[in-house]
Amino acid sequence: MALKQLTPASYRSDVWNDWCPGCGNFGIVAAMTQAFAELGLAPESTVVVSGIGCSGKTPHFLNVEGIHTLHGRSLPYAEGIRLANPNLTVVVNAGDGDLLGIGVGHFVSLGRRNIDMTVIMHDNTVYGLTKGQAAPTLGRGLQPKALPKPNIQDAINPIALALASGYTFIARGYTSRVKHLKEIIKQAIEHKGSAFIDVLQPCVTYDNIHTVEYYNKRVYDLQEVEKWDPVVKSQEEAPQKMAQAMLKAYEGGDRIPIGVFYVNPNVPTYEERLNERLKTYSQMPPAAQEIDRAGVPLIGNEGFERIFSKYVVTVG
Amino acid sequence: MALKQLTPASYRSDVWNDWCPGCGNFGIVAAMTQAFAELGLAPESTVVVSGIGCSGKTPHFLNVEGIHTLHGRSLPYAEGIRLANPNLTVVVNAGDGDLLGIGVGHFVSLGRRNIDMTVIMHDNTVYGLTKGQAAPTLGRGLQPKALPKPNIQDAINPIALALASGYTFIARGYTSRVKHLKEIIKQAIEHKGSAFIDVLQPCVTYDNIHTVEYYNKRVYDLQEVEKWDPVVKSQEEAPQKMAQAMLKAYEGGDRIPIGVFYVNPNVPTYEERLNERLKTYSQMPPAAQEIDRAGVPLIGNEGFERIFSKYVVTVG
Amino acid sequence: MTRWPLRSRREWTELRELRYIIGGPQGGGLETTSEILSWAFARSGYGVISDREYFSNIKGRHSYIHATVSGAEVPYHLSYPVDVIAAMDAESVFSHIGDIRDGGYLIYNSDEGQSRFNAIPSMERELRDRLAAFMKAESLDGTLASVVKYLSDARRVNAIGLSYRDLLDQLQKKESVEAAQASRYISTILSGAMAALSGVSRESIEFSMRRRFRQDEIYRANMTMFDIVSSLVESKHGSPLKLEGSTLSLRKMLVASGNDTVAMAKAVAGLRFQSYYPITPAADESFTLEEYERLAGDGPTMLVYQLEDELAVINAAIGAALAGVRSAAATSGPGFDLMVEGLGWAGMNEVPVVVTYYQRGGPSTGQPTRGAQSDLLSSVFASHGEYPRVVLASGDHVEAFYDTIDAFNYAEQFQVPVIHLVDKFLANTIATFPIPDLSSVKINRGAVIKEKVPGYKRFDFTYPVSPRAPLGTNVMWYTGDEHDEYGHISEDSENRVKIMEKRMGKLEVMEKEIPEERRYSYFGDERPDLILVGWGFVKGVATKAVSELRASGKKVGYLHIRTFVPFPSRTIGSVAKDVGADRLVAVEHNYEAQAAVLTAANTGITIGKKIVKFTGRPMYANELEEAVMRVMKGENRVVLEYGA
Amino acid sequence: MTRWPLRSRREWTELRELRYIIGGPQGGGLETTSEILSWAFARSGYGVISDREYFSNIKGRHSYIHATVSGAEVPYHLSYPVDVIAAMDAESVFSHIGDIRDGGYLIYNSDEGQSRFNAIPSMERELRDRLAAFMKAESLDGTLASVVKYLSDARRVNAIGLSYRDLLDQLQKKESVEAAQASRYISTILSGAMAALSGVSRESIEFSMRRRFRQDEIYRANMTMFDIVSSLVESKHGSPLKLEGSTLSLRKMLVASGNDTVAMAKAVAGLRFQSYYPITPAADESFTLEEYERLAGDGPTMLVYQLEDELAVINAAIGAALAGVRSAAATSGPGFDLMVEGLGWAGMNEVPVVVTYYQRGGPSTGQPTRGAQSDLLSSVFASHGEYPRVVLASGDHVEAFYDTIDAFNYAEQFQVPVIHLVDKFLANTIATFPIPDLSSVKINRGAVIKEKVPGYKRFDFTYPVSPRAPLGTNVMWYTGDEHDEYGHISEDSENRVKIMEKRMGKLEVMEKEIPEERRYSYFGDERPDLILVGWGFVKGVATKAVSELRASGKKVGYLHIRTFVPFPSRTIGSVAKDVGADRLVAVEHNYEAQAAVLTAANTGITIGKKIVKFTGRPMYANELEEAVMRVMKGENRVVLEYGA
Ligand SMILES: Cc1ncc(C[n+]2csc(CCOP(=O)(O)OP(=O)(O)O)c2C)c(N)n1
Ligand SMILES: Cc1ncc(C[n+]2csc(CCOP(=O)(O)OP(=O)(O)O)c2C)c(N)n1
Ligand code: SF4
Ligand code: SF4
Ligand SMILES: [Mg+2]
Ligand SMILES: [Mg+2]
Repeated sequence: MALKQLTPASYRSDVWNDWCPGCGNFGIVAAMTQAFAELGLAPESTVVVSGIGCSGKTPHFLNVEGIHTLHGRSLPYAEGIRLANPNLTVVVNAGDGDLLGIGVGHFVSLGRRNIDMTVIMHDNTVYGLTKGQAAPTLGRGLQPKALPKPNIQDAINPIALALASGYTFIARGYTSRVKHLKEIIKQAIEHKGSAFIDVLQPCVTYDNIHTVEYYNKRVYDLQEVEKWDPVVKSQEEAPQKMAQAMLKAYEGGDRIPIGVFYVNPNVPTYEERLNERLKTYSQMPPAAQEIDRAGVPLIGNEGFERIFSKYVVTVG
Repeated sequence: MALKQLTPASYRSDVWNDWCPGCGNFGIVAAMTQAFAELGLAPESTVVVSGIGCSGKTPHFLNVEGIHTLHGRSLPYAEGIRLANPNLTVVVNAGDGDLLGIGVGHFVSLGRRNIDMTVIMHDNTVYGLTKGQAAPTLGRGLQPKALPKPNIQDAINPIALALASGYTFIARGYTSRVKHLKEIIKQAIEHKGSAFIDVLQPCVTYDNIHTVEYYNKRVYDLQEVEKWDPVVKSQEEAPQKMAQAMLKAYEGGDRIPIGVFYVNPNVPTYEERLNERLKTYSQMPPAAQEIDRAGVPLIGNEGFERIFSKYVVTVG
Repeated sequence: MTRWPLRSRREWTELRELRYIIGGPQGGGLETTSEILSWAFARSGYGVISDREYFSNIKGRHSYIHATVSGAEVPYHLSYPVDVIAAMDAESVFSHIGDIRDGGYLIYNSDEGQSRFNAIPSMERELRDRLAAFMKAESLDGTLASVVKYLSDARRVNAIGLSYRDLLDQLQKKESVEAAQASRYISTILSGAMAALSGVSRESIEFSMRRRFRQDEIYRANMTMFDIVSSLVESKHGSPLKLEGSTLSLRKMLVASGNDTVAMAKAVAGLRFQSYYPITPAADESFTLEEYERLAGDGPTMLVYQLEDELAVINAAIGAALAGVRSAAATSGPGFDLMVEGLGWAGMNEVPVVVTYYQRGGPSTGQPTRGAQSDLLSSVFASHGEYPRVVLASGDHVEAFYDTIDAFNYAEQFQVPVIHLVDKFLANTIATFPIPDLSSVKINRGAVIKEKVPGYKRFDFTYPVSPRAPLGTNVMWYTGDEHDEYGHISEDSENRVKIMEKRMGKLEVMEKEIPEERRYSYFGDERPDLILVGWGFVKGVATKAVSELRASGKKVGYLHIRTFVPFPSRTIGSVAKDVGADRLVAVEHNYEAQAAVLTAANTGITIGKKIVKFTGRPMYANELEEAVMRVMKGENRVVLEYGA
Repeated sequence: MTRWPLRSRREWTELRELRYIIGGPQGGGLETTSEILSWAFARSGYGVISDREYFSNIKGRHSYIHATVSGAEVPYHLSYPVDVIAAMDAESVFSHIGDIRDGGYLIYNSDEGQSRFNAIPSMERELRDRLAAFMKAESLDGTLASVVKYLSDARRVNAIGLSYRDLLDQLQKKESVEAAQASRYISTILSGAMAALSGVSRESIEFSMRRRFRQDEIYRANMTMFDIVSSLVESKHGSPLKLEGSTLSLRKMLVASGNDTVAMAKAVAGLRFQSYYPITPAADESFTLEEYERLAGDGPTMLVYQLEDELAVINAAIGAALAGVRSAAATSGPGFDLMVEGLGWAGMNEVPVVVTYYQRGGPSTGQPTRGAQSDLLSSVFASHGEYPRVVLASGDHVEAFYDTIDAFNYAEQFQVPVIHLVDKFLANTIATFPIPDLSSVKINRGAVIKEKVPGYKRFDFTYPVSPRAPLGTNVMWYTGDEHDEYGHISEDSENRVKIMEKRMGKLEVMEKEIPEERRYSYFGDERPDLILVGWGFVKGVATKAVSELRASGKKVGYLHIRTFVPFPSRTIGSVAKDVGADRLVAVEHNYEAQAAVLTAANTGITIGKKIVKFTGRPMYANELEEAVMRVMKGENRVVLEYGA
């Protein structure tokens, strides 16, 4: 149901946004509301699911269904919602700690399913809401403001991990390039399958290393690279395209690629797999099914004995 | 402390091994005891940590320190043990469900630390001890015996995931090639850093697809591939070697490589990082420290005021 | 626990009830024997209950089925000693020497006469030690033959030695059975011998075999094996254990495990989403649901979703519930522990989600394949902070069926998470029971809004239960943070008090809307001297013990607790007043008597007398009766231990 | 909650105690003000307690410090109304209109006179609505100026309007402070004004500033700002709030938050491994430990380990404990929920591990930066199955210090997990207290074996506590499955009974070895008419309320519970007998009165009267006193709500 009259502002709630002034998160909300408007998503059938963190507050600032869940658990909530009602557009906003620290088990596991949803990671290299500790995206040896000692753990590479996990749309955006990010979000939402967007999001309060200046100097758009083609044409080509994306993901020096790293449209979504198994899933997903007629269960005495005949013995 | 007189049999406990006759797990125990004997590990300073599953019972069959933990949690236990006492040799035996299903968050996170320990994964594509459900290593569409329907999720590629997670020694073994496996285990134990071994382990009871015959036909040793060189010479070379290993990991057709995929000796271990920070960590790790003198705390009134002077106010 | 020396306590004076054990190695086919017999008895109009005991092991460890068959009542208790032991292997005989009644029947493999107890690797050290002591005390040489002789001589047991090898040879001569497959027919040797002794009709066995073996040849081969054995045994021994004709007069019955019973009830209740992660003994329920996922052809379906861990399981189930579907998770202790945080979110956000909790022996991994009722306190108080929940506990298959449906109704009526406690005993026990009458079953979805409502407030403060709109109908917010009526975060004190009072106010709503009679049931004397207070699987054995004790003139009763939140405080209060709190006896499958702890917490009534069992094996009617007598004589705590 | 209209209840009749509020936006520097003042008061020999209230927000929401300063006692209570409010911004004035006493002092920014309450975006809707009603009722125009006028007129408040802009300009003229940095000095405007009013000596302020600002220029600039403001305020207003000279006669004190106090105690206790995952309000403890990781140069160290989640945290801590080191985890509700499974493993395997549990408002994410005591039941009953544990709860910084050390001692003495309950109130409250005398502190490591023992049995059945060998000394096994003496899996019934009795037998050992006096403390009348029963942070306010009520002739007492497992059953039993159970009043920071639930569960004594607060703000002495009076007049449940 595309309601064309919707503008980005229609997707903003009236809750005061209490992120720090200048926080990169504002760019994410801007890009999301623009993308939603351009796609004409109906607010009641768009669900934004988040974990806990500064990023976790995102749904409250949006005028769509908002589910602010537990730290690290946004994905299972989103999966339950989406599978119960595949007519909903599901977008997840998660922190980097949320998604790649406490929630990384779910992150890897979603890749195996390719459920049709979009995962936007607020990559600020710190645990914002708990005051600036090292997130799993922070490089070893770095010491942003709030750390008593330099970071002792290596950073995870979100793009490489998403590749190994099986995501079929993998991209990176940057909060100071709202339009670019908006386009990526649109593509991700329109992609059929699990889409992951790593969003470089400066935390102005705690991350004095990865500042806007820092990124502005280093960021470049992959789509401007000659012959860059992230799309897997057939499944056999997948490992090659993954390796290519992997090399980009680990690109050294002072260059940080943004844009689309990898797209594989050849893997069936979980919804398609379910439909193959249940036959009626697409037309009659769980949320569309009745379970009673005026308080009487759909399954009556007769149906029960028929369905569960295996358990019935007739004394004879 | 190498006790040279130790034989593989010295590492076997007197507990009856209740794995199914013919189970691939026996090959893992054989390879481990041989490796331990050849390395001359002292039983009291060798710790085998496991999760829950058929694989989880491994420690009980061995005559070394055995820690049979919780489903999915073997790694954090092992980390706590190893960091508290780095004089212990720590080996983890985990199921594929254990390590890449419920425990995959810890699996990814260990890669960021490079703690010096060896992780042996019993890759049998099923949840053995709960009777044959799909493990995260089972391919989509496959239907081993106990599954009511073909598997609906994609398999995770353990080698690719280990690469993306940051393991610095990554290999694959096969339970019907005990000697080969033993050699890999030895290398892994001797490697300084987090070593991961994916062991193809046929489950004779539940996995009627990945049988010994199946693997025997497909398995080949990477080290026999011409010019195969998994070792990263310098950190800059790492992405390239990772990409090479990744392509091998996803090798299609009917070829399954075993052997060493990737070795990176250039990343400092967590223990080294700790030592840099704490200065005395190597000589005086936590387990070697006293905390009292005959029941009196090491820190007395005077020491307390000195150390915590920041909190002391002298009324004046 | 099987202590030595053992004396059996029961003579075969009446034929109202048959008790048997079938023993063999895990994975060796004893479930087939049990299934054939259970269905044949049921087919003949008898009630059956059969408990399965097994190790956390896939193949080789000793496993057994312990059953009661009756035509006088639908049995829901097990008891010792048993009338017959049918042993697949020597270990089964060694393991159950003490369990057979004087003059009972033993079916064993005469080929194994020279097997020694101390040469059986799968036997646990502790049992081996006890057997060694026993052999020494009775001057036996440790062979199966010596034990059989002992049983025959000292215990008048009728030992029926059959050469399983010969019998399988005979079968191979008659039917084209491959040598490698022959051992599969040992299970039918046992059913043949058992059927002969207990005089089950061949028609019933045919019915049962047909049901089990869909393939013609296999069916035929099994019937051949059956006939060989049953005629052999019958010709020698007759049918000494033939039961009186059944007086149950049930035309149709369900024969099902607890797992399957709950699965069937979930289908009736309208479950549309079940998430799970494999765990014993919960997982079988999810597999059954998966088997029936396409409930009725192209009609409704149930989505069964296997996830990576139980953290994901509970949170996905909550997600599905937010989308408006009846949603549940099934798990056991270790899995439940991982659900604790999610449960709190559901409580905070008033989400109707059901957790079916299959208790097993704890703590930690504990005794993963053994039964217990030791997770009551941890589920009633699971998750930090305070939020309302409903906690139900089922005592038998029939209760489990209706409780499952109630669980969903309560979840939606009160918009709270519901924990439905069952246990491994129930899960793995196959029982016969009347087919539930669904015409009396109601679906109550509580206050639901499906249309678009301007300015919709998900957590409207007007009443503790606010009308719930599924996602997709109205814009709304949910958060684990404390929130306002819209679901937006609020840290305001006044709002906090209001919403806490709204949420916790549900406890009062439940108090009003779940009638006291729903919370307990009572069996026994109207003016009892002693009341057993129990819950869950204790029900069957306690009602049996009570009726036996009453038959012998004691004035006793059994008070069965069916809901822990809300608690039957009024009933227990008045019972304690009428009978005296010091005449209450907690009967539970845990160490502390956890329901007694909750009784004190809810009512201030201290139940000082306790009969507990925590070995992982069910309570047996005989030991419970004896324990009650001991309590009557003044003991305050009796720990039951019987069972291999 | 600040209800309208408000009347203040206290006149400045005595100078024994000073109460103030410092308010400002989160991240705006009010902690600096508070620190400067606290240390200066302490330096002058006064006791201080200061609570910090803040949103789950990084920058911009209203935050405040609420403090009591006293020279007559080491204060451990907060109360309303306050004598002074020092406001950084208009929102702080709007938020605390009702909190100031008649005739009190208000320091505010006169530049903001025209700010309107309803134009402040960071203010929560609920407060805005209440303010709107208030403005209407009092016919105010909604500006700060109108509110100041109201306070001056109707409440005789001395409003000290300072132009912060002018003052900062003055500073910039005197010191080389960049314009962009100037706003950092607002905190010193407030300390200057506060110091002037309360007559703190300049020497004390210098001491305090020196400590805070290590850089010379910054120190100097702050002193300059301080002098400008203090002389201005003093010249106009004098020092009307100067406290009587302190009679505390403490030569040295600690000034520390609860987090830091626990960290210091852990260092003394010999902690060598702490794992954590960041969570409010627990994480600060771990950061402090990290800061002190190299305790004393090249001597002992503490390894502080940040992991990926709390599942990893608890299990890594257990691993370290197995290696023989004193090991702990620190967390709050959501994190604790994730530790539940690991805790059960520790219980099963008799692992001495300590969990420091910082309670905050629940359920779920709840009120992450607010205080509560609502995790008692969920921690006492955490994890499925049954295993012994110790649960301690601390009432103030001194208790927290010693309890932390006891926690490690008990863990090793009984070989059980120990849960040490503290809460956000304690964690974030800065208090002054005497330096602990460590000469009386003992380290008890329980039964430890360090040499090689042939045939070592980790779980020797001889006594509930078996000698424990660290990994690296002897071959041994651990498993979450039920096990034998060696730590190998055993499913045998007899073994099960033995080891359950061994493990659970520790409850009796603890019962014997932790003396009853250790489990509670009592304050108040020897023959009271009414006893408040509380725990944790309630201690300070309850003892204060009790002494005030006694001063006014009431016979009341406060029974403080310090250990929940083992429970002070004997004491509560005899108190209930002596005084009457109906004269006990539960005073708790939760909805249900959870300690009362545990009292009933442990003793059968029902505490029917309750004073509870669950807004996330601490109880205030004034409201508690009033509530006690209401209970004396017959009310059974009083819900406290005061506090912005
Ligand atoms: C189980 C659990 N552990 C810890 C926390 C505390 N916590 C709240 S937010 C947060 C980190 C947030 O960091 P990130 O996910 O990177 O999000 P950001 O704030 O940076 O957007 C943590 C650890 C929690 N809420 N739940
Ligand atoms: C939290 C939790 N969930 C579920 C289980 C049940 N469980 C026991 S073993 C097992 C799976 C074992 O599979 P895998 O890890 O592959 O090991 P395998 O048996 O195949 O060696 C599961 C799910 C458990 N013990 N704990
Ligand atoms: S702390 Fe960082 S991430 Fe959080 S709102 Fe502030 S700037 Fe943004
Ligand atoms: S079930 Fe499979 S993995 Fe487990 S012991 Fe048997 S063969 Fe091995
Ligand atoms: Mg972050
Ligand atoms: Mg497996």
